[in-house]
Amino acid sequence: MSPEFIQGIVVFVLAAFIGFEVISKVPPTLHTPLMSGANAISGITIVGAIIAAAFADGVFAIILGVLAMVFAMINVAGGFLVTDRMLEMFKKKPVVKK
Amino acid sequence: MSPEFIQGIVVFVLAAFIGFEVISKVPPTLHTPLMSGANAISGITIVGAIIAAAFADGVFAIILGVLAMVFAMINVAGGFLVTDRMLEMFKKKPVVKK
Amino acid sequence: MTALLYLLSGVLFILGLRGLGSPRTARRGNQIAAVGMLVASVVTLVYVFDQARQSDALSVLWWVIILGALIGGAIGAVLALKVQMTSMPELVAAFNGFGGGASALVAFAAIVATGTIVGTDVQYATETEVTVALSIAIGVVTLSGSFVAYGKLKGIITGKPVALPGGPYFNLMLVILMTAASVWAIAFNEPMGYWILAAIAVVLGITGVIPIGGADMPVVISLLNSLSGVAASMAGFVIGNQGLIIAGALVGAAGFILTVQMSEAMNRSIANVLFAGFGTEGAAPIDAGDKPVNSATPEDVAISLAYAQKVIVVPGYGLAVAQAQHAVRELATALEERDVVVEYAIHPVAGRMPGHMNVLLAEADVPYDVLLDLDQSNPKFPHTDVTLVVGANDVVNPSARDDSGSAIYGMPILEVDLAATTVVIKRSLSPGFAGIDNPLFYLPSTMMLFSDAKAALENIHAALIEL
Amino acid sequence: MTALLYLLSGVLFILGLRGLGSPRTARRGNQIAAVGMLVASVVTLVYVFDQARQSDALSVLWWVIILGALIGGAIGAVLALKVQMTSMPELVAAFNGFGGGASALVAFAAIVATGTIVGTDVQYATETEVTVALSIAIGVVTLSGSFVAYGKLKGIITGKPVALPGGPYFNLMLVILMTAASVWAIAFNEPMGYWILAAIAVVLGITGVIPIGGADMPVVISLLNSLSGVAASMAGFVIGNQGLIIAGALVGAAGFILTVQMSEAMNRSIANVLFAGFGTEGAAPIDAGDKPVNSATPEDVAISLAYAQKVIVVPGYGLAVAQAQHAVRELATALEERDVVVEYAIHPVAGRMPGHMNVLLAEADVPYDVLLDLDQSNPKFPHTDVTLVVGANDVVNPSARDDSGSAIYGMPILEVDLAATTVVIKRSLSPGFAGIDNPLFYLPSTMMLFSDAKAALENIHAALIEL
Ligand SMILES: NC(=O)c1ccc[n+]([C@@H]2O[C@H](COP(=O)([O-])OP(=O)(O)OC[C@H]3O[C@@H](n4cnc5c(N)ncnc54)[C@H](OP(=O)(O)O)[C@@H]3O)[C@@H](O)[C@H]2O)c1
Ligand SMILES: NC(=O)c1ccc[n+]([C@@H]2O[C@H](COP(=O)([O-])OP(=O)(O)OC[C@H]3O[C@@H](n4cnc5c(N)ncnc54)[C@H](OP(=O)(O)O)[C@@H]3O)[C@@H](O)[C@H]2O)c1
Repeated sequence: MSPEFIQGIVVFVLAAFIGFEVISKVPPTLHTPLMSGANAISGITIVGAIIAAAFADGVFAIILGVLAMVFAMINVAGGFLVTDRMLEMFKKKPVVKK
Repeated sequence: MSPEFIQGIVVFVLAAFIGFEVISKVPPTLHTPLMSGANAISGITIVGAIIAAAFADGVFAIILGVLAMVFAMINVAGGFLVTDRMLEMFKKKPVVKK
Repeated sequence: MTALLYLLSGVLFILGLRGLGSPRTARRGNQIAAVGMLVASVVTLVYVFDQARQSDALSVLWWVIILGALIGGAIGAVLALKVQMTSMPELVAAFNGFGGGASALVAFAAIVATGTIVGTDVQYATETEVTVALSIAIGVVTLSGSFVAYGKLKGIITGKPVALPGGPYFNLMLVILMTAASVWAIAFNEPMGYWILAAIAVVLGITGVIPIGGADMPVVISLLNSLSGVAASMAGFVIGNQGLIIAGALVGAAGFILTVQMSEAMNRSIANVLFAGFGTEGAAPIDAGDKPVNSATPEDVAISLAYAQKVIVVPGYGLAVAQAQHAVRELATALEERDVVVEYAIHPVAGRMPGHMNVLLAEADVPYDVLLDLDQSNPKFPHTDVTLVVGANDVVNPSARDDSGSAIYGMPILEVDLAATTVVIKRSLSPGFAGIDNPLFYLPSTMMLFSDAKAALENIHAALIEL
Repeated sequence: MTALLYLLSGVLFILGLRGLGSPRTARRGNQIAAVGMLVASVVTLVYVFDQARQSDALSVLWWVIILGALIGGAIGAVLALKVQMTSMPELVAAFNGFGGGASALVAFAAIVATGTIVGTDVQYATETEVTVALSIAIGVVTLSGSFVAYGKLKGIITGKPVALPGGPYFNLMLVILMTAASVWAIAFNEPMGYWILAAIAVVLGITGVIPIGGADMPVVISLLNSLSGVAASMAGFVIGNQGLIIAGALVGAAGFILTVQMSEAMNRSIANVLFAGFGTEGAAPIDAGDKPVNSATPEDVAISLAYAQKVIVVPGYGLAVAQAQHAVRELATALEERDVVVEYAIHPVAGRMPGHMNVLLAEADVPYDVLLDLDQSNPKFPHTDVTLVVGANDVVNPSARDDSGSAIYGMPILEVDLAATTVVIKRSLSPGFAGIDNPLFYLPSTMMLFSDAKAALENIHAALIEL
């Protein structure tokens, strides 16, 4: 295995541990927004999509590149926006009456 | 900066995050053993000591190497043993009387 | 430098996820994560620009990037801003499917490239080819699985668990076939193998999700979300990008833990969710025998509410599907004007996904401080005049507490049977998600109002004004 | 491969640390971490062997490794197995100092090497030289700071805060000088600079710790422990070893968070601990004016204990220093034989370091289930006949609850003043660590027994047998 690949495994394991630890005890109230937020982060594959699109050679590669960009961007833009919309509603509202 | 050095920074930051997250909420009862256990792990510098001792060239380097080995080994052996001794006492004892 | 900036984006994702874990910081956490994504994208664009500048052979197809980003961004934004809060589960499923699909496409783009994609040669090392196969397999399963989940939630595909021939063994066989296709592709350097792999993965996504009941879809989506993180991470190995590896692994692990917690909140294990085919939505009405039921009219309910001092509303799945969150809020306001104290008791799994009810009531402007969780509300029921159960069933079923033979025995419930009077709004005596009868409906202190939740609430409101 | 095995050791450290965080798994956690250390050491030995085999120029000085390991291992093991549990704080301080020192020595060995240490050349890159300076500076500060902490805890150095000329600015100046020495060493390639750096670091370790009161030493040690982790990590950068970097960073961060939590348990901030010179151990007795005190004899105390139904023992710092943990256990056993119910209320910061009292009582075989924490014990005091306070003071001071002007106002206390009778064993009316008077001593329901804790408990025990 190349050193870069091994290095990849090292950061993979460390990052996975962080993921485990960070989401240790979340109140169920927040499960819906958390799921939606985590989903938006998994759109990180946009990084791969940009590279694939940028250096596509040949028609078929270009199609793959465009599709990858479209898919990843739906996930990223949609994911963060909808999570924000949801959480905006959670904002403490002034109790108007009573 | 060399790629290895940058890679070192990456794993440093990730590992530090894990350290932060893992010790998020520990009951004060365990602060003493935890401190002692963490101290034992900081004896990881034994890895450096072994390498320094193994490839020492010249009398002065050998002195440094031996000292590094002695110091690190005190920390490692003493640290894990004393933590274990402490925690052994915590073991649930059969309630003899009453 | 690039590596350190990707690390920065990873750190922002970590801080963002951590922020999402607590109500006060959740919104900010999501914004921090979005900044992390911006950082990662800009770093990549600069990197791409730089690569092209350094080599004459490479030129950047900016238009491909921009075109894709515009189309995808527009679709994503429109969906996100238009969606009704009750349709949240299916939207998350869809977004997630696209993310998994993108990772698979990245891996395909890498093997299709005839020249120098990302500076590496077409001839990959074996370990890298393994990650190509993994990103394709996991990414495509995520894509097709998510869309089956979408269909089930949307009602396009039946919500009922569909039994497969051979049960779980069928899917096991698909996994074995996928392994064989990968070995073929890698060992014999045969790109065709990857396409076969992808085709079987489409099937596995479908047959993996279709046996699972519709109400379990949130757990499935969470698991698929975890998988899409892993797929992104694998794509990172393929193109040698640590930004992808870190963020993907982070989401993969976080999503997995979240899945475990969701299952626990429903008193189930993940294995039980995935393989047990639980859930019988739309089951036939339980034969109630000749057990008497107090059937009530909206007017009856309006009177008992109007003369109560303390009312607790218990919203459930039925309120969510009937989109009655605004109607319930309006009824509560009318009651408050008559000096009735109204609070809401929210069960963690009430609604269409965990935490969903809080989102719905927040949308209807119900103030945060009248929402009670399980531990806060149970001590209050004995001192409550009227409990108004709207489209909830399992979460208020006393069998979970009293009957050790019940399928839901041990699940924490809202003990609405301890209130002086309980009003239950639902359309029939049909069981809820767990498919079991509910003794609550036959109690002398219970009034049943058989109607759609939204219509019922509006009728009660109208009757209240008449009083 | 080596890298993956170091990763494995890192994972074992993570699992070990996580295990140490919960009582049930603590011992196993420590053992897992020890296995991690074994893995890391064996991997390093194999790596060293391999390096030497590949290059004819290198030969391994196995005897240096073995000699050092034997001496160090023997010293560490003897200290660990011989130490009294009451001396735990100073032992941890000493071990920690050696760890920091080892990291500094590794960095020195790297610059002293004339040839090829770890395969790199003597001419390091600038960034590596920065980490050389950092390991030396942090490692040496840890070494000398830890030994000052050791001396303070052992009583060799005064436990009182010692004011420095210029206060914190003195230390700030030292840090500036150290930076200058490092720049000289790095920019002008002048190894002498590192030795000067080390010399100033020795001073900083001393002047950094000496202004801090003896009772704050546990927090200081925890902080130094965090620093020794960072020093190890920096040494990892110097010799290009990720095993060191990962484990060092892990301990560095974990130690820091633990330090924060310890300060919080004492109702203080880290900055307050490091710079406020809190603590007046051995201060002059408070002028009690003519406030009356009920002075009691061991016989008086024995009688009230013997005829009580329920007794709660509140052990404090004085019990730890008097090594009276066994005496208190024996008295409790004698009481239990007379059918008196005896429990122990443990304040989180009672003793010489947080959690220390639990270790001491465990050593004396007090069963785990009669140890009550703060939240468990406070509701019990009003139903307690006699509370026996042994060498505790601040943690039972009602001013923390009642007097908003008090220095310890807001600190959680054990509310022993609510018991029917309170017996306080201490040598005088001297204040405790916080240096403030304690209204508890002047309550009509309080009996003061002025004596050394161990002697007092033994005398009460003797009187009890006479009864
Ligand atoms: N929230 C989650 O994430 C989640 C995920 C998976 C599973 N679950 C499970 O789902 C259940 C949730 O409990 P729950 O009490 O909220 O729901 P439930 O037990 O599924 O019962 C919902 C009730 O709402 C009624 N209903 C449906 N549509 C309605 C409408 N338009 N108007 C009025 N009533 C309507 C149904 O009765 P009628 O047909 O008679 O109207 C049904 O009995 C639990 O068993 C939980 O474990 C929840
Ligand atoms: N545990 C920790 O980690 C830690 C760390 C830093 C600071 N602190 C601080 O230390 C304090 C701990 O509270 P505490 O109530 O346990 O202790 P304390 O307030 O320091 O009081 C201990 C008392 O024990 C008495 N004493 C000393 N030696 C004795 C002996 N040989 N026999 C009998 N009595 C003896 C002393 O009175 P006489 O001199 O009259 O005998 C003293 O008043 C808190 O303020 C806490 O914040 C704790």
